[in-house]
Amino acid sequence: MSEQYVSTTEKASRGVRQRLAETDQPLFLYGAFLLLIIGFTVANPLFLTAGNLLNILNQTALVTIMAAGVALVIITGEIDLSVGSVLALSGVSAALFMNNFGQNWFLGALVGILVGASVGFINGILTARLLIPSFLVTLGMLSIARGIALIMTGTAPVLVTNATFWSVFAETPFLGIPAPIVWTIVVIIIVWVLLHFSVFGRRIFATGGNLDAAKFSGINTRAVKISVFLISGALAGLAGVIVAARGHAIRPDAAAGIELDVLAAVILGGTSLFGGKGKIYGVILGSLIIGILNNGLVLMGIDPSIQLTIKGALVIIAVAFGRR
Amino acid sequence: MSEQYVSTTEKASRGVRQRLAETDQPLFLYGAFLLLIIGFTVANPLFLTAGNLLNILNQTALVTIMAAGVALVIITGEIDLSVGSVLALSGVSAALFMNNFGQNWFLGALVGILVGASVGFINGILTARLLIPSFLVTLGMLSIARGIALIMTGTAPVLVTNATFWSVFAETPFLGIPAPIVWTIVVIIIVWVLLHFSVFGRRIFATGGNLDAAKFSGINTRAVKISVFLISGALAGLAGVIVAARGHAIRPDAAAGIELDVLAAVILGGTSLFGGKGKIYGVILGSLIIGILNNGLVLMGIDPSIQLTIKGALVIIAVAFGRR
Amino acid sequence: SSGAGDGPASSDDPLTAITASSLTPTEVLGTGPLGEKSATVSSSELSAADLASIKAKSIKVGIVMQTMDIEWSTEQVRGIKDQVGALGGTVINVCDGQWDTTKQTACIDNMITQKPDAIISIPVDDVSMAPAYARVSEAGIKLIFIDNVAKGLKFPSQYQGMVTSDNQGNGAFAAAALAKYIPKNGVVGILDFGVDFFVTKERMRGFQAWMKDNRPDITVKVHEFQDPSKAGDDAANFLTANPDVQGMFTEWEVPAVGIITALRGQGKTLPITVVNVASDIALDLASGGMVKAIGAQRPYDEGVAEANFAGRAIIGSTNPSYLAFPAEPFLRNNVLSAWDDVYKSAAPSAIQDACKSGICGPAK
Amino acid sequence: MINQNGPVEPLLSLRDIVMRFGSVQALRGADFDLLPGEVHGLLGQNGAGKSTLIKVIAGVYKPTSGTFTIDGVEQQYSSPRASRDAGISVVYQSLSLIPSLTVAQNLFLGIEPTTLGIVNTRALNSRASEFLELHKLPLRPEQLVSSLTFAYRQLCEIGKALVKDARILILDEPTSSLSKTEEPILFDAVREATAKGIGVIYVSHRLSEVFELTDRVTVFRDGNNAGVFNTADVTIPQLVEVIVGEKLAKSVSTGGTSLSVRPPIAADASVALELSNISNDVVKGVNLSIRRGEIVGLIGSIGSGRTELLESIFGVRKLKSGTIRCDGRDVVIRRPQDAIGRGIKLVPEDRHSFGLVVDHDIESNTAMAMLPLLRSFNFLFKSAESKAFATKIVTDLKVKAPSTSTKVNKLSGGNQQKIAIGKWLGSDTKVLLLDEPTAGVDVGARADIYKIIIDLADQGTAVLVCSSDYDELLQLCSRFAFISDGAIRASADRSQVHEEKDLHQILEASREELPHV
Ligand SMILES: Nc1ncnc2c1ncn2[C@@H]1O[C@H](COP(=O)(O)OP(=O)(O)OP(=O)(O)O)[C@@H](O)[C@H]1O
Ligand SMILES: Nc1ncnc2c1ncn2[C@@H]1O[C@H](COP(=O)(O)OP(=O)(O)OP(=O)(O)O)[C@@H](O)[C@H]1O
Ligand SMILES: [Mg+2]
Ligand SMILES: [Mg+2]
Repeated sequence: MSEQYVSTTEKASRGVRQRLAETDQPLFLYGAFLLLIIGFTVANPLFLTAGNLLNILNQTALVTIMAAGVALVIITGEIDLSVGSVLALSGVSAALFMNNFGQNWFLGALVGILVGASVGFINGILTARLLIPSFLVTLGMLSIARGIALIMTGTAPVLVTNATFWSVFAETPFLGIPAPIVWTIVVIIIVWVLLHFSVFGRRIFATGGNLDAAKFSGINTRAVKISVFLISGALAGLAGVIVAARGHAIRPDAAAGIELDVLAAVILGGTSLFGGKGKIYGVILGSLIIGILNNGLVLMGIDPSIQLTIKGALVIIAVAFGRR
Repeated sequence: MSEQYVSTTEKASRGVRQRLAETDQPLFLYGAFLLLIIGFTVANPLFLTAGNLLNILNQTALVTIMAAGVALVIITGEIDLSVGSVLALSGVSAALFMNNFGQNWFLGALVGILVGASVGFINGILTARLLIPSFLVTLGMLSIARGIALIMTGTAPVLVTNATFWSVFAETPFLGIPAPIVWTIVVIIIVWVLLHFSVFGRRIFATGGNLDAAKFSGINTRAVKISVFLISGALAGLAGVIVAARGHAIRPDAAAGIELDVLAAVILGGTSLFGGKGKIYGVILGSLIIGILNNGLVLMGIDPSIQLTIKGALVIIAVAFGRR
Repeated sequence: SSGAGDGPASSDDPLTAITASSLTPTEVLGTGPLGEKSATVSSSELSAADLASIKAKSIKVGIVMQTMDIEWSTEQVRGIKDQVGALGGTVINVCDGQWDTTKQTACIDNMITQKPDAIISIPVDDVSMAPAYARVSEAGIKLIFIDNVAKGLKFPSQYQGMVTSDNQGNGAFAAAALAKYIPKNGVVGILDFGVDFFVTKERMRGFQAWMKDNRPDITVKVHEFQDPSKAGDDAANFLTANPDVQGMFTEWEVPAVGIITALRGQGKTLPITVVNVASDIALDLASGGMVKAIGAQRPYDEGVAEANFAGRAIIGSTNPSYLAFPAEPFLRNNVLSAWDDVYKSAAPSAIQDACKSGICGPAK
Repeated sequence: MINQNGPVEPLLSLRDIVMRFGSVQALRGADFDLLPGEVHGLLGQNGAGKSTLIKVIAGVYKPTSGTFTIDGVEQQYSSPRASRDAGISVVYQSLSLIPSLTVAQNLFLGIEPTTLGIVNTRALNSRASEFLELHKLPLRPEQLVSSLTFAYRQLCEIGKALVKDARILILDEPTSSLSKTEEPILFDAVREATAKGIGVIYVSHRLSEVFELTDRVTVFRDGNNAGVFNTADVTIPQLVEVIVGEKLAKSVSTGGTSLSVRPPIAADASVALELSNISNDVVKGVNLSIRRGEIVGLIGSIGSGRTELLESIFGVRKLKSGTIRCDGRDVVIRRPQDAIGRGIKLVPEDRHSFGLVVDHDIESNTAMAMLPLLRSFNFLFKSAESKAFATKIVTDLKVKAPSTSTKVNKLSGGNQQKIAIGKWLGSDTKVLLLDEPTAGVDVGARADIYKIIIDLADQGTAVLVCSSDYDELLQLCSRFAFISDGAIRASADRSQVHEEKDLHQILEASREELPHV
């Protein structure tokens, strides 16, 4: 036989250039990432202080947590626009539950996450069973969840007075790391294992890669889609709990419009909107790049209108740069 | 490397059977549409008066005009999130141009539309030439265009004093029909002919239906994509001109967030986010349904939080209903 | 670094012994659209004759707000609805402009379609909403403005009254309260809404004018933000870049919550003063947190006044062209009574609990 | 054995073409000549570089090096549009139709009849209709391509190439899903073209076709020429030898009737699959039972409902009535998942739509169908085992790929098909449903696949196979069922059938008995 079918040497000798061309965004994102860090540090040495880095991580925690869930949804070829509203509804539910049923911090958080998961479940059912495009389902849900949060609260903030709740979800530093960052790390690890090391992860990729082929391979694609929506909802619920703990209160209009940030983080991280492709570390990088831009430009003391312009341009440049 | 043609029949192969199962949304949308009209008329007879219907058309004009352009982009398999910001930038440019260069209404409008077209052109180049996902390109542009509008105006509204400009784009009724509606009709007719009767329209469908196949058939898919982004930008520019004429002034933060309404109209009208599929009358119906919901719920005197909830639910129900 | 973390403990809090009203301006600072001085609050009360003829008309009123997602709007609407009801009329509708001129224009047009006797509205923008508001009088409908008058509209032909609170006065109060915490030649930071918006600019003007006149030694650093939902991040980043800041002011409660959250995240405390009360910042104030003073509006009372203005306009009586409610100062020592003034109801139990030691003074 | 062209100038001539994809060298200095009016067969194993050469000619790829002339004029173009303008018309191996457009719109894509930029729809449809009639293509102009099954799409694709006035017509495995009934449509069109002086390049793994149609053949091996022959001067065994290399040739069956006939299955073997009167919108009252170890061939022409019958068993299509019994027990199969759970597996005819995730690597694809077996702690994915399985498939089926982490869309068509089959080989199979299992697979690998199928049957798997390649059915099956219009009209044992002609005759005869046709 003249051909070597699988040869490890050939694999090893594959050109770096080709590997770069083949891999999806994240690899190059490291470059963009480093350049940003260097640039901002030169502009303001305060940027690269431990305090400020924790600052950035703390600020990106919410987006990262939600982006991890939304990335799963997008990898199955669907989309979730409802996370900002779900965050508010979950946070409000947790707070109201605690205020009305005995101030148990654990039950309160559980209720918040379960409310998020339930909304996600409904999104999933409507998408996977009734075959309504998820864009419309979750756009509708964006209104519904927000509306319910506003109705439940009469538009007023809901107070959170349980100090354990505050400290578990927002304050107690664990090894000097604030709680939201710890939660982010926990979420990232779970989603990372789920997506890249579990059988369920394989199903997610297959479902988004080619829905029909996945079905023909015996994958219950409906269950997969419903599950990812549920996870995305539950993580938005966790984000809501964190917001409620941070503010010692939550407003029903919290996190309005955050879905665009979350989507930006996911897509910037190399996840394809067409499904079947994505990496969790890409999502983290995407989210961090956005967080760094927000932080660095403010540290440079730039006018917000100009900040907005530069931020938009840098997002495009970061990606363009990776396409070379 | 000429790897640009790496054959992925991804989109072609995506859910062929599922697409078969999908009904053409617009057809059923007629049903949802009629039900809404009947429901609202019963709830408040004022709904079905000529005055109120003109009202609705006038209010949906902006979304319809922009949705027509965005639909073209989506049919090629791309997306345009920047239209709201482009609207503002174009409107502001038109107003500033008139204020600084002799108050010529025609040149002002031309500048507005050209600014929109140029931004669209840039979106197109970045997407089609640099192969940056259009989601990120136009998300970045959403920030950039808004930022520039804010910088140009110092965040303050810009006055429009030219009465001809007002009347051509916002006021003079033509056969009793207000100008924005007339402009909408003009746009719809042009885009309708373009999409459904012209060679260019075929190329749009082919590009979004199967990018590789379109290339193999000798279609310059880059040119097609650049053109649709340009059209979308120009129409957002026209919308900006109308907003400036209506308000006798335009704020640099005008129409923030309108992209979600525009996308909702497009998708509700049966355009597939995966490209290759869509009808202009669907877009009109989608846009009208949203307009009718906004108008009808207000006429029923429902509390705004409840309105929000109902609107979200009705969007989902309208589509679910069509899937039966 | 600086004295940020070791701000005055509550026992020797410089505001403990101060009467809130001593920090507020003696008269309304803000002036009306024509530069006029505010009418008195009592000018909004109806005469018996007016009351009778309004009741005879069973008036219909429409409301068009800038947003309905915040408590301030809800309270305004509640005040209007209660009073319109008391006048024997009905509020036919509330429309939410969702912070967007195009959406608010649609609201106005939809409202005109329903032919109420009067519309009460707060413009999202006073300039580019003007043509839409001009259509209200053309349709023979009376128009009462909240907070801001659309540019170019004529009183009393195109609108028949404007009710607001003294935003400049509230800004001045917040400045006076904050200054108590700032040592000589100290630094304060302002988290300023970086978009041209009438009400926030007024508060900013009041704050800065007070500082310039009374504490010129203090350096004021201004940080602009444009997205209120990210104000907390902006505050955190601003405070990182400016560690010398010893106190913060911001123009309404949403960015204030952002500042508190940011400071907690950084493990720091700073005195904060703000305009516009809400339960979350009131709780922080009552429990001796970072919020030291709130210059409040009285949205419910304003709503009542607006309803009265509308009633008067409908029967053809004249209203004052401009009525501003004086600042309602909140310090820790008067939280409960000030709450009653604003909300007409007892403070939430969490605030009451925080006030148990009697530190917040008596309720009304 | 090289043909001397004499005075005839080649229409198309490629010299020393090198084409690299990263480190993969698809063409290593290939030469190729096409004369006017000839049908030139292009043969070679899977991954030999045939499709790559065609894409170079079509302007899809710009070759890494080499020269390329049309009518002696050197060409520099590198876009499909330029090649089209140069008079080249191509049927690609993986279809290139726009599903959301109609047949007529696809046929005339890019060359629509227009007035002032507006498409003249009536002219478009009437021209399409004339054209379809002229070439006896069983398609309607206004049908949406997305509503066509694979074979019809292939016909549409062929039509799309024929509709242009080309000087060079290139067909890359155009008949992989067409049956004997439709082949003449294509062959007639090709002959008509050559009569006009058009040069035709014809790629196929069906050697019988090649002999029927071509004047000359070029054989590729590993990106290089292995020889150019006048078709009349060679025999099938000789060609096979050139294609696969001499050593392998002996083990490769060369078609015809010389092979061993698979014996009928013992009558007492238990029935693995029994269909009783199953019906839905396409399938009409089918009764069929397959014993363990039996290989049954399903024979029908295009549109007869073969694919639909397999899909109905597999749970893709809902049954209106009838029952399916598996191992003697009634089973309800609502979706593929249920079928797979009972050990019923389907290799679909349209691998791109239903068989593979072409954007994913080989390993993900081979793992996809056996995830429950690759699970540890009920949750984690056994990555090492999955890699081992993928490597085994790649080795056993001779998939030409740099590694198991190569993306499937970088593989040649035949190698993709091997993955589509291979992915089912990791778990126990009771019933194997095969729809055109060797479409695009070269003669060498085909023998391997036959061996695998026969081994599975010997271990007790029941096999139902659809194929348009009767030779394949003769080699595999012990029994045949003839289907037309969704119903089984006849059946025959292998012993009753001696050559391809017999199958054809039985099918025709069974169709004539149709009451309403
Ligand atoms: N886009 C690509 N990227 C990387 N490698 C490729 C690409 N396209 C083809 N190849 C490789 O080039 C070689 C030749 O492929 P080609 O498709 O030309 O084979 P073929 O002769 O047409 O085979 P088949 O008979 O299976 O269709 C194969 O090894 C294939 O894996
Ligand atoms: N011209 C046509 N276009 C589209 N569908 C057709 C046409 N003629 C028949 N059909 C439908 O397609 C069904 C089956 O087509 P299909 O091609 O899948 O059958 P098949 O027997 O599997 O043949 P093949 O495998 O060769 O495609 C027919 O039963 C019929 O309902
Ligand atoms: Mg090939
Ligand atoms: Mg078939």
